[in-house]
Amino acid sequence: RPELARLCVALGDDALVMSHRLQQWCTNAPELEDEVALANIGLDLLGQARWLYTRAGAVDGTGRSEDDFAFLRSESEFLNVRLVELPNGDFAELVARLLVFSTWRLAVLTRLVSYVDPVVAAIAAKGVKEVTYHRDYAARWCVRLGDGTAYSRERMRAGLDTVWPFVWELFDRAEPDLRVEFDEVLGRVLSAATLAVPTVADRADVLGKVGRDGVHTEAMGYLIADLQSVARANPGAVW
Amino acid sequence: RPELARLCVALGDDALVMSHRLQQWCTNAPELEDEVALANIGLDLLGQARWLYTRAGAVDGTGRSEDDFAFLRSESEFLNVRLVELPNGDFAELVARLLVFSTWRLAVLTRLVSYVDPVVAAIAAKGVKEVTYHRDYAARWCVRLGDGTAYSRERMRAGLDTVWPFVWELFDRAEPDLRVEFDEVLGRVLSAATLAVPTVADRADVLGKVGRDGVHTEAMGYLIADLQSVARANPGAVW
Amino acid sequence: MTATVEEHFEATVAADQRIEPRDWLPDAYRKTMIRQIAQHAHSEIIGMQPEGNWITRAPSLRRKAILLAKVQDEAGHGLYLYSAAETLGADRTELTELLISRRQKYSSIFNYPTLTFADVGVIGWLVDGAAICNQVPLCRSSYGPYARAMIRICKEESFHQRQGYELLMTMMRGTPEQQAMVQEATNRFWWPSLMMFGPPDGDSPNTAQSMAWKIKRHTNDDLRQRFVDMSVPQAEALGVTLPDPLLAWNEDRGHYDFGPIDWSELKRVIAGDGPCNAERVERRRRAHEDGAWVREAASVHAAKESER
Amino acid sequence: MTATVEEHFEATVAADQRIEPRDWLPDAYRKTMIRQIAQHAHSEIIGMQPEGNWITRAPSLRRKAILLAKVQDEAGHGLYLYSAAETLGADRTELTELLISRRQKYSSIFNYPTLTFADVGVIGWLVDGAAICNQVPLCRSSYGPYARAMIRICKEESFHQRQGYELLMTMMRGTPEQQAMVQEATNRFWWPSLMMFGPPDGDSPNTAQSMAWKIKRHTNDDLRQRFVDMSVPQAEALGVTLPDPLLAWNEDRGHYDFGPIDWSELKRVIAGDGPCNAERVERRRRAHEDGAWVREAASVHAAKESER
Repeated sequence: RPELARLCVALGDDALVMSHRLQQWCTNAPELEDEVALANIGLDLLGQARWLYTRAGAVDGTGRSEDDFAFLRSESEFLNVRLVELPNGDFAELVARLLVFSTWRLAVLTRLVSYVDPVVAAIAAKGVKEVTYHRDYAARWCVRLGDGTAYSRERMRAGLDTVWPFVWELFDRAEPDLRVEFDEVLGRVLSAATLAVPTVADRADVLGKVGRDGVHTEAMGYLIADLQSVARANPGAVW
Repeated sequence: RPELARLCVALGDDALVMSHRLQQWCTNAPELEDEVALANIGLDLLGQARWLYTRAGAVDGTGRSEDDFAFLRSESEFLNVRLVELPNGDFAELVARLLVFSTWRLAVLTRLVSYVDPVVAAIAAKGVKEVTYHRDYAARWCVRLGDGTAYSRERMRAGLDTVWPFVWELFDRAEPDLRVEFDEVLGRVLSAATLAVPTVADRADVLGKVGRDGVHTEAMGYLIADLQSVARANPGAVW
Repeated sequence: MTATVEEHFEATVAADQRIEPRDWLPDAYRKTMIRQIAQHAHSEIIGMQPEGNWITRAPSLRRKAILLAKVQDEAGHGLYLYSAAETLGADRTELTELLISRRQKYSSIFNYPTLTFADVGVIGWLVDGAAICNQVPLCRSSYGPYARAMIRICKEESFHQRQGYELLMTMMRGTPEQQAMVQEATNRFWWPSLMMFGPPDGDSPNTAQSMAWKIKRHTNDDLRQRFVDMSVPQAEALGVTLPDPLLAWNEDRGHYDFGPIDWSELKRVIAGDGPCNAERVERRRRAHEDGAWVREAASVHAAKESER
Repeated sequence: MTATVEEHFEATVAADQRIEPRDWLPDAYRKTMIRQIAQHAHSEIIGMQPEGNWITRAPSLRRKAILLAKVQDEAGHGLYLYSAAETLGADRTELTELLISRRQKYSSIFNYPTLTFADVGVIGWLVDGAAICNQVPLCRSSYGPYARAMIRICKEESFHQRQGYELLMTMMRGTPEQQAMVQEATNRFWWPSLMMFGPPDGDSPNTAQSMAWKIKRHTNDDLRQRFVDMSVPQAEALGVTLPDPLLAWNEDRGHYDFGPIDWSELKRVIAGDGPCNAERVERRRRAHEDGAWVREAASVHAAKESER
């Protein structure tokens, strides 16, 4: 049970924090079609976070609500990977992050469709459909930017270099086949985008601890402050 | 008494919020000498805010501490002028804002040195010395940038245009001689900087309400969230 | 021939039927229609900003999802509307240029700041409410693509309005601070909402032609009265006071009387010096300019693909 | 002649007196000294970032003022130290270039993130504490300007260390959440603080020459032991557990034994891939580059003034 709860919280936190970064893109996208698509992805992930938190609160015995998880935990209780909390860069960085994130998440959720807990399995099944679309969206943009103009190619390359140091963390303590699947998909997309797989160094953990242990980057504190500001300033309020 | 408390809160809020924007410059200044100077100005203003809040809490009958004022009020209870809360721009914008702010504040504090409340009078007397230095720092930079390179001149002009729409608010409901003094000082500095007085339009109030009425810009909510995040997340903690 | 197509146009409009893109239409009608649709589209897009300001800070995940979905809908509305304008020969990029160079307007209501989470609710209740009053008649616009877009938009706006009102209901049942927040937001948005119907009829030069063309079906003052009559009981149910001491039921008129509107306020905001005009247009400009290389890359890539 | 100045240098150092800028000194000494002072200066400047991260969020105005003043002191230390390096013929701008191009190092401890407000206290207690252990002997450095800068810096650092420890004491008397925050921050900073003394003596090739020149007066391991001996009772007084199960008093040695240090961690962080290396250098680079036009304007203006 504690492991199940932890799984739900970790996957919920990934979704909530990635959704937060997508929310910050709102009104800043390059085209209206992308406004709609990014909001859509943000909404899907927000929905996944809500289901996962609710499940976590039910199985961990605390009875915490989705809002308790989102608004009343401290930074060190958030278990998301550092990739999702990085400050937003340009559109290419967003595409790179979303491509990496959704390729990884799709592989994770696909395996959870047959998970022992039926609620998590159902959440995963719904998530697989959604994240398949997210990955396709990111992959299409990666190819357009990589195989677009010289400038967009350079931006796409730089975007990948920005997020790549945090990729290893996604596969830390995971079954090796997950990484194999990820590398295979990324390889195909990058090849279509006429781009090489990045060779930048991994970003270190903090004495062996990473996002999944509640140890984050300095960007996370500001994200949490923003996320929780209204909720924290109004204790006891119902919205 | 309520008027005295209101005066202390308003001047305290101006100082705290301007200090906050200066704190955000920390580690980003163009030279180490400016790191030291900007931190110094931020510290002076923070000190003024602390004295003023303490006085406000003593005279308004609530017994609130300086921290109650800073960390436990909502945005609409902050009475600072909008000028101080604007998002940070480049160094020229900072210089423009600091020049306008400290010229105005110096004129205000100079008059308060003979104020009926002896505590406020003493705070003002100390503040006059400090803000005289702040104004000189800003004026020197304004002249260097205005009468520097073509690029710096253009940045300085743009910086003044950014803050100028909020200048009228500083003199709203004030004695006319305050504005006369301000215009005279600014006129001399801008003339030495070989710059014209900006001609951009005033930024409107919100149906007659401005910063002094607790009606702010959208930037203020984010500033308050940042300022109060740790304090709000740890109710009952003593630091 | 020209006589025939003109007659067809006049007859179609007179019969309350719809002009379609394939039909001939007078240049003045085309221009007026493009301007109307474009300004409506711009309003949807700029209108994303004041509400978008609260998405990351929404204090419950449910409200966050509702708000994000609403702002997404506004982007969608902007898309349909720009498409409708394109059926009249306009170009979306050119219309965007007109917006960011301030040569075309958008609804002035979006030049007010959103200062608390209650503003999200009040915008749903009052601003969407006023927009619906303005827009329901447009579902019968003589221009077909616009009328059809409006049907869909009005349906979604009604949904948003109910959600906004429901948020306020919840907040009014909450803490005293929440109640005060709702009252304060209502105070800030009431008068600007009344101004959303435009200048008083005596001061509205284009109304007669627009009504003849069935682009517009009610006068500004009529719609404003309808909105006031609708809002007063809603405010009562909510428990908030509308900030107008002259607001009172007039038995003779069968309508609520209300106090004089400060038209100088509206003029100043329309002129461009309102509390947020500069930020709103600047944000839209920055997004457009920051996105230029992305759009260019997409078109270069598409050209490469079609060559392959 | 050369023999004489060399003899003077050797004799001055041997007599524990100070070399001054006017004195002749060997090139290798000059180079080593410039590098040492520059790296120390860089550390002060980069060290502003992890603590500066909490200024705007400090949860009391008193702590905010203390923290802002501390970070300001660090900028001041950077200034003295760059000035001391300039007495040896170095140029501040060139040294900054060496920093932002990653050709010169700074203390690796600043490549760890600050994650809660307790980190501010723990940096004061452990990081400043370790820095003081390292720096007190440098007040007797053979190079006069550096020695004098260190006297002033050590005085201020001791003040900072007391303030950091006092913050932790206050937090340990606070809520359980505050206590947990202090423990967690201690867990993150303990081992990196031990690494601040550099590699073990057997692995520290420059130590012998530096000790002969009286640039360095104690070995890394000696200083590290001194720090551990000092910190254990402080941790006890505070009520926090140091994250080392092997930490134990050794009666025979008259010192605390401690567990093995993970030198691969230090190597990785020094190599540049630590948790924050990229952000720290990037921030410093951006400030430097963003400030270029300001510095240029100042020098152009000064030239104009001197012509008048």
